[in-house]
Amino acid sequence: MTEKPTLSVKDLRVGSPFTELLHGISFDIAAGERVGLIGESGSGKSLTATSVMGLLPETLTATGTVSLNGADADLLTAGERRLNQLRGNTMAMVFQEPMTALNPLMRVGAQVAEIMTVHHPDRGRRQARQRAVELLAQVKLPNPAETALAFPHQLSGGQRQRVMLAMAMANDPQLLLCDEPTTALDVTVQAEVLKLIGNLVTDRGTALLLITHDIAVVAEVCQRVLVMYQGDIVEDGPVGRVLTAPQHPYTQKLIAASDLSSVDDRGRLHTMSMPVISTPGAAQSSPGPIQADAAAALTVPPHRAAHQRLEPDGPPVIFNEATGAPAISVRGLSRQYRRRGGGLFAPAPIVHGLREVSFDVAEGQRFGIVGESGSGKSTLMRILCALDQPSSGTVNVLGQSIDGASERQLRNFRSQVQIVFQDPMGSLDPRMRVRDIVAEPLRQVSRAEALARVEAQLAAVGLDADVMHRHPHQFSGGQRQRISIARALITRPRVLVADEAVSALDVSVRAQVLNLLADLVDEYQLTLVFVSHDLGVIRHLCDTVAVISDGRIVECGPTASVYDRPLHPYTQQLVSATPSMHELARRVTS
Amino acid sequence: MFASIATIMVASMALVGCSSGSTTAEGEPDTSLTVGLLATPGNLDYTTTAGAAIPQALLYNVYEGLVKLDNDGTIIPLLAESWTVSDDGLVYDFLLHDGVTFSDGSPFTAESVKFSLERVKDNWTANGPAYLDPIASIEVVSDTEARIILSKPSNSWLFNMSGPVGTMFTESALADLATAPVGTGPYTVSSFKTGDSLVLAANADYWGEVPYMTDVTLRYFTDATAQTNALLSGDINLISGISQFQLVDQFKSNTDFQVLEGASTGEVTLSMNNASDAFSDVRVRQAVMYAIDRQAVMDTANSGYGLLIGSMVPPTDPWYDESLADLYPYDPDQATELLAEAGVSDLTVAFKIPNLPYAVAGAQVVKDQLAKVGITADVTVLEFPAVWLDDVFSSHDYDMSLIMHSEPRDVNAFAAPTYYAGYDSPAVMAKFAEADAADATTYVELMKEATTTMAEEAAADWLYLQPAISLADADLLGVPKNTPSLALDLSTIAR
Amino acid sequence: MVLVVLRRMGVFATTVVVASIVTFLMLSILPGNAARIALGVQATEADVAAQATAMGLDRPAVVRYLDWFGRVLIGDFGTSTVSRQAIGPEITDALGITVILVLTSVVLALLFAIPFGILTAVRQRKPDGAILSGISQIGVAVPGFLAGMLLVTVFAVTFRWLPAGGWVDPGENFKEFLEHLILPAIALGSVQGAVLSRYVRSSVLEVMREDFIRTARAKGLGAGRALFRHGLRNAAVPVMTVLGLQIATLLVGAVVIERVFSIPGLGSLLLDKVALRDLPAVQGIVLVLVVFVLALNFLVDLAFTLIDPRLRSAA
Amino acid sequence: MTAIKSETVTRRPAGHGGGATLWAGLVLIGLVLLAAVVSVFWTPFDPEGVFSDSILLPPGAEHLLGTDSFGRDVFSSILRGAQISLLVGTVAVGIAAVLGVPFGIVAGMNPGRLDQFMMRGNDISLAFPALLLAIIFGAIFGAGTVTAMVALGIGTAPAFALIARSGTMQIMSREYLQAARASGKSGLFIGLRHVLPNISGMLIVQASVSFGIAVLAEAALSYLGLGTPPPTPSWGRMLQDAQGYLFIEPLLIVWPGIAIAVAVLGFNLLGDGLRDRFDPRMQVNR
Repeated sequence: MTEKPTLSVKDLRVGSPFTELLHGISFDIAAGERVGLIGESGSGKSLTATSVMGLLPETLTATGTVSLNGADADLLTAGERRLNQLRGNTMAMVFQEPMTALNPLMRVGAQVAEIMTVHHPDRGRRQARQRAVELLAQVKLPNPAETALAFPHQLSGGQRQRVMLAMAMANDPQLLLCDEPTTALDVTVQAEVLKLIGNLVTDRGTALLLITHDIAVVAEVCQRVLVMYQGDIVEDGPVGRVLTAPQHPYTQKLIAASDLSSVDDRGRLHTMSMPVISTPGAAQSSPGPIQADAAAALTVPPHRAAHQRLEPDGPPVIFNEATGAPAISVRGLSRQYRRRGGGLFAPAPIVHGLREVSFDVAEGQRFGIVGESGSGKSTLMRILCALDQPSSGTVNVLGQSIDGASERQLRNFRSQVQIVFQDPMGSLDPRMRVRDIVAEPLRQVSRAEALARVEAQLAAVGLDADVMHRHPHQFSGGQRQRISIARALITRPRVLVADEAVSALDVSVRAQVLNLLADLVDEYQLTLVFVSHDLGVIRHLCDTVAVISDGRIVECGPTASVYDRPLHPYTQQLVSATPSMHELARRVTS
Repeated sequence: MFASIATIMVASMALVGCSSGSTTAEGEPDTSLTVGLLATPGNLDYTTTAGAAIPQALLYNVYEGLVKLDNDGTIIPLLAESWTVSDDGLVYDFLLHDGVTFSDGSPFTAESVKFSLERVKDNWTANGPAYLDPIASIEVVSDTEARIILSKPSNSWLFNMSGPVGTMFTESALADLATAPVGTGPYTVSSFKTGDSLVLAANADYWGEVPYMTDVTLRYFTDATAQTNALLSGDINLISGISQFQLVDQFKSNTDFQVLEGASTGEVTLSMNNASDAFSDVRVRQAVMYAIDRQAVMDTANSGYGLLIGSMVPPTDPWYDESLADLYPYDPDQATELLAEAGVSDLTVAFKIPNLPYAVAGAQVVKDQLAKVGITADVTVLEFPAVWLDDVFSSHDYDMSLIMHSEPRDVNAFAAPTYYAGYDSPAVMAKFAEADAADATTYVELMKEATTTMAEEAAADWLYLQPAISLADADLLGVPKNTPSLALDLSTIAR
Repeated sequence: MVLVVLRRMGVFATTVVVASIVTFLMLSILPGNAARIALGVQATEADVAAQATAMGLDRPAVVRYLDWFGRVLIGDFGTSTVSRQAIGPEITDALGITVILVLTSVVLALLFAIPFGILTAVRQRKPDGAILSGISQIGVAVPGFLAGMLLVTVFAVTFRWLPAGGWVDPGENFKEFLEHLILPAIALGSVQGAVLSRYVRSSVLEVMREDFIRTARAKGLGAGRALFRHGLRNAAVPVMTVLGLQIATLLVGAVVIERVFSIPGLGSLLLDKVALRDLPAVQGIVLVLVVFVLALNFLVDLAFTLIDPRLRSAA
Repeated sequence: MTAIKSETVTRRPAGHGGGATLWAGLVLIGLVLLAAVVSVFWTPFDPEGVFSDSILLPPGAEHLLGTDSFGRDVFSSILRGAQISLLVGTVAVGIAAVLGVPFGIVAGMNPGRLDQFMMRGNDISLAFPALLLAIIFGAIFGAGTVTAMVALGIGTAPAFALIARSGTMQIMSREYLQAARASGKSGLFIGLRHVLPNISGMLIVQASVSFGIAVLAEAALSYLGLGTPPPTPSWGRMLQDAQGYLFIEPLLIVWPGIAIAVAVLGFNLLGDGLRDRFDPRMQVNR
């Protein structure tokens, strides 16, 4: 036997007075080993980390043993004083939410310095402050001396996460726990931060436990992976092996569902047939009542986009220009916001949401818009749905000009264009019953007819009629998204706009909803505008994609073409940051 | 009179000698006094500002007139050493004290008398300038002799001269009456904070006997309980005229304090609007008289303190008739009968009362008793003085009210047809006029007749006379018991 | 930053003007004749009418407003119809008293509420925390004047340790000033303290759930240290809002305690002047109260900007 | 799956504390409500009459809590006084909600100039606290229950407006409102159908707390002579009346004091309990 493992967890059970949430998990992490802990929401992966840190909420209790370096006594029973000595010194943790994990009222340099003065009061403040700046430099923050004086809100999400890392690594801990460290970050930033984490722990020989729902993240950083499912670890193995030859059925399904490039013989994504969602009563979804023809699903629409990019300082380009009467036609669209504040007499500063955007979407096209947060993609979506007005330019949807149109003029438009939103929690009014939510877009329809149509529509998205009288909180995320889709389709719209419609869903559910969406777009011959940050999802669902950055469309063309031969540097960066499963497997095993 | 004060002084000096509690560390007698009062003066100018608060503080203390009322209600000389009246009652010759100066140093002479009294007619707007209407002319005979000639004989004007209108002013200090009063009195105003306190200091150059108390603070309270708490905790030494009598009993059993019960001029009056539909019939008013158990009202609302009077005359007036208190005994049956006789049933009256504790308490008892004879009193509590004055006093828009009339000898005013009571009896008015011009004996006779008639005709229900109860530290001497005038005479108080 | 302040001041000035108009309009419909009150019950109707003219009561409302507010802007609140004195000094004196009283009580309240609130938050799930929390709940439920009356009864009347009421200016006699201040400040402060401690408690509870507290704990700070170093300043923000509102309501709200203790504060002055229908004084007092509150909100806003760097650059 | 499990945890109120607080509040309010309802039909004695022969009796078999200076049975007055307290609270909170909530929702739904303008207006109303309004209104319309209720209502309205506005602003970013707008629903519909129901939780909490404050304020106004005029019994005035008898019959001040404390405590506890129940941040959510 060689040295003791850095972290040893044995038969860890965590429970509330009402239920048990972790059912006795055991694992070791060797010194310098990088281990990923993967699972879907609620699988218990975060509880594992907080148990190790001794930061469980008071309402939960843990049993079993957790020991560091094999030497120490059980951390679960250790006193607060002993834990305080270990936390931030021997073991450190980085949390998911960079926006809230830092004290908003304290300069970041001071927050980094604090972890050193707490554990090494003898070294002095000045030294801690200097070391903080060094650490900020090590996590590759620009102008570390200046950044040290910044407040958290002045930094971007990625920068804040770097600060968190600097803090965690300050005392060269033997164990670093990262709980979804990159989930809230943009794809390109995510890649950089992951690389940074990898480098930091490798350089220092720190053991890493990285918790995530995203296999790609694990593949990027870890050597070994633990798969968690419903409070149990179901698989434990080297990343390459698990990725290519998963043993446990759950892992197999998870990886299959994660792979958006792999489809079954009907062109549909692999879904998880395990009872992942054991909901009361509601139908399990696929196969839904719609039997989409696989061939039809893959039919390339008549219009085929040209692959174009925006040249630096070049003239504005009209992307995806369509002949005849396109479903959507946007010309010279700009949207500026007046930010609050400014001087007494000086005009308020202007923020450019969109600049000179021009493109068409042909009837029946599946048009993807991809971009990172702040790129302007949400503004564009809002304008397309007439929820916001352009500052200049024209927007024509289904022959209706919507710039400057009154709500009365938009009445017909409203039933023709519908939206599916991102947040399955927020997109349904928690105070309304499902039948009222779904019926909401209907106008001048008798109650009886409305109910009949709601029932039919719910059936079409794979939900039983008895869900009509329930409230949204009684449903899981995937089911809620089905309800959202039912609401959007009840008026038989011609254009469906989906705003990050699957981004908040677990991998397994994501595949089901994407399949459903694809089926319905075909069934109803919809023109689809799909807005997302996730290139993989768009690649699966859309035939054409526009890449948007800093308020401009920088590149647009057939999805495969853009993905395989990105023209714009930004697109290239984006594509390389979102590797496919095959690519990942290749990287890991090589 | 002076003798009596002097006696008190001597007695008090003797007492001071053996009372350790009231001397300062050096053994000097403690000559500072803090008095707790309820009504706060808005300013210090009673020539243009109404209300009893200013005369209470200043009259006899800072300001003086030719005559004053002693604590028994007798007119005694003040700045006038003596006076003579002509046989026809028209010419008054006053002999003034010599060497009197105002507190600003200017001399007080017969010129001052002429100046002050002539000024009343044109410059006074409050406190009854009409009281001096009988004066025809004022002559300065010499520095110390002033002659006042009346246009008709008047029994009331000399009495009124003892009130605010008789005050002597100096021409040199009229600029700031509202804050810096200058008089000939034993005290001067050293500071005044509206709503809080008025501090008086002994006037070192006072022409008469210098008062025992050299520093007097009048502290104003808005709440009777706060006032008694202040006395109990030793913040103040004296409460003159407590207004809530349930607070009195705790002092009776406490040997640290003395309770002085005296007579006031405050008739608590259940006024009925004689001119209103409800009460124009004398039988209805009389029914009310029978319906009200005045003793019960006094017991409940006033903790039993007070005196049943039955007319608007306090015992300190010479024409007081104690038999009037029994004129209308409590007799609900009689009341019901009278109402039936008057053909009144289901009478509902607008009972508008001021938001003063005694009125609010009394009204509840009255309402309850009226209900027993079938009269419904619709109680509305009006803000006093603002709204009550407007609604009830000026506009006469009421049927019934409950208010204390505290001015001395105010019965004539009450009988005026234009007054808010709406009592219209030419006979009574004539009798008052006749009385004023008559000789002293007839005066009392006629006054008695007129006031009795008013009581018989139930011009109002004079429920009871508010007692003048003073609460004081046990070692205080010479605290004025009665309040025959508006003034709180501090000059007699000693330890 | 300077521009932010300037802009806010502009808004502040506008609200003050609007508030002055509201004040004027509201009080212009006061019933009761100031002239009649000044002259008393014996004055004739003609006298009263002449007095009304002399007091300027018969001019059109717009003229009276402009005349009044124009003078107020140059610091002239007019002359009281009752005391015949300039109103300004009367208001300043009373305001000074009330401000001293209110601030002392707020300091006392904070001295009690901060430790108590934190304690009840930290011990939330322990029995002693629940008991302490219950005590503050009962404290909130006791009317302030009842507390005042009981304090007087015990400490002034029964033990004669302290005066039952009244006021002494600090410049006059500081010891007596303090003696007169203690009981009313405690009466006013105890209820406020109970109220504030509830806010401190919920604010601390909320902050303790924040992610950055978890971060601090993960750094190795003990629960107490994490709360003190990171939580309290964050928890202070909502408490300060409440505090600002409380001081605002207390300026008038202190009137009850002022009545119990016979303190000539601004609320008492207002009640007296309203009773006497001293319109210029009432207008002045209400305006001062309102502007004081607006100014207080303005300052609280500025204070937030100082505490919270996010507001500094966002504005 | 675990999503469901975590939901069961989420929807359970925080610990036993929240539930106990809520129940304690409901029990206390229930007592007050019971007193108010019972006193409509029956009280041991007439609480408005005057009984000269039974003045200031100590507590005993006949008069459970003794009698006051008018000979009125204190127990009867306490029972009847519950009516006034509940009336004042209900009407004041009602007025505040009716004025403040629509105001706050409209402001919250129209961010930008209109919101700014309305909020400055709200600042000005905040500068007129309820007590100041009560003094002024008392002078204008005469003191009384109605004046007190209206002044308290108007004085409390800005608080409701602030709560409604901040709630609305939170709701406004929710996607279901976007969905409703995308369906062409009018502002009125969205305000009534989506916003109001979703902010009702925090409004109820605010209402409960304001109710307690109104009961206290009624007592304070009665002390200043701006409250309910006699003979209608009100706890505040009973307290005020009892003040003069503190040394004669100290118990007189105790009963209404307890009654007020019970009512205020009840509403505060209810508010706390409801906050625990409604405010998602106060819930175990991990």
